[in-house]
Amino acid sequence: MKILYFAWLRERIGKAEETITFPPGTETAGAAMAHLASLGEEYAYAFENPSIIRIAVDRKHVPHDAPLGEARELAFFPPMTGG
Amino acid sequence: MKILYFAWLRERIGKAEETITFPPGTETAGAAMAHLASLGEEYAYAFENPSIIRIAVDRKHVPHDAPLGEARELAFFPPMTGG
Amino acid sequence: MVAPVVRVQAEPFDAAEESRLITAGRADIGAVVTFTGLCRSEGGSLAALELEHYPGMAEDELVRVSTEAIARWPLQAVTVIHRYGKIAPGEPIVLVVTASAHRRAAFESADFLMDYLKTRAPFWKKEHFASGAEGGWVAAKTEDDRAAERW
Amino acid sequence: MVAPVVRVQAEPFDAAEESRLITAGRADIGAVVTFTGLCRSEGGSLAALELEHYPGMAEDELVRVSTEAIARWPLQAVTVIHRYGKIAPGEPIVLVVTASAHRRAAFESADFLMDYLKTRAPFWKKEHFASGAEGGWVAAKTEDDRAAERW
Repeated sequence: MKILYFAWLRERIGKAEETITFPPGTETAGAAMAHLASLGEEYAYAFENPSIIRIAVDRKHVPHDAPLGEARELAFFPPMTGG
Repeated sequence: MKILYFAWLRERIGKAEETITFPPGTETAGAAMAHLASLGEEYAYAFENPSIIRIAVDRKHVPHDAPLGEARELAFFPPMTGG
Repeated sequence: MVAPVVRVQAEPFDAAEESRLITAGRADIGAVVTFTGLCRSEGGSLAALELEHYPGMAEDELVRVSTEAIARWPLQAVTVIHRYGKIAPGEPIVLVVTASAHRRAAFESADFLMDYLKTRAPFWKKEHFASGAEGGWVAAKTEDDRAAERW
Repeated sequence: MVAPVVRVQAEPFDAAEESRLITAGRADIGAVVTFTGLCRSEGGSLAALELEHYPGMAEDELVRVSTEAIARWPLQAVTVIHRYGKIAPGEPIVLVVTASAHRRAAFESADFLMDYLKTRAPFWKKEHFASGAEGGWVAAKTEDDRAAERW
């Protein structure tokens, strides 16, 4: 699955995007985030406070317990500060 | 005293301004309006519904019971519809 | 203390230019809100609006409401322009521009200024109909009074 | 049904021109509200803001909030433009323009759009300081969330 990171998540992980195959049983956006957090120190740092991370599935905001379903693009980012 | 009329008050009275000497004892803006209403048919028509008339003394909104004091300019007009 | 820019004029105004004058050469403004009120044709039935005003008092009242807005919100600039005379459908009648470091102050003060000037500034609208039939004076709306009472 | 005009771009925008495009050639609009959000220098300490965005989703979200505004208020036009990339103090970041027959709808919907896009459109601001010291990501404000909850 295509994974995107923005703002300080991107900086902490050190990349803007990558392709990840999640282990079987990874059914929600939050579970996908937990898996990513286990991939190394930089990921653990990026996701150290999971409750504040916003997630988008196929470019739509979703809650952490949203099913991944047939998602093609999964994005993680901090609370937005546009406008 | 200089008297000004605006909008349909001006049209009903048939003039935009005039100078009036009020009878002794005319102490409030409302009393001045009552005197004007007695000056003829066109005045009676203009002031037929006194409660809706707005009054300004020296270019400031005042209530009907405001004292005339040393006023130099007294204006009568309908509720405003600018903006 | 910010001094409001207030003009009562027959000529059209340039909302963009007024806004530019406010922001030009400074970097402390975070939010600019402009409100432009325009003459509507009412489905083609209206030929023009004629705006009568009380010269002198009109300017005074616009300065008073602007000064009140400056006292109530942390504003960096306020411009209020109101036209008088004949105004054709599609033409602008009134402009309010407010600038502040923060968006809430800019929004609220522009909204307040429009509500207040509608019920306090001495202007009166008369309609001229496209049919040639004699037009009448626009009646004040109680909803405008209620809007002004919000503040 | 009104179609919103939404653009996400690096280039500056011309608020006046966007407003002119909305009103040109029509006489049914009574009120136009524009909101311009600008980059503040914070007393000279800020060299620039860098705006990162999520291409594709940023446009989608701006269309979604605009469409929601059109569903909630009787609007005749909505334009939303949001810039990304480096933006110097004094430069505009975001523009919202709403047009309606009536002023309340124009004011409220512009206010709503700004509140909503601040908490939903995927943009992030990073500060670059004039001192050369490394800047940080701007933290989201809880007051922005509260503002969005008003609607």
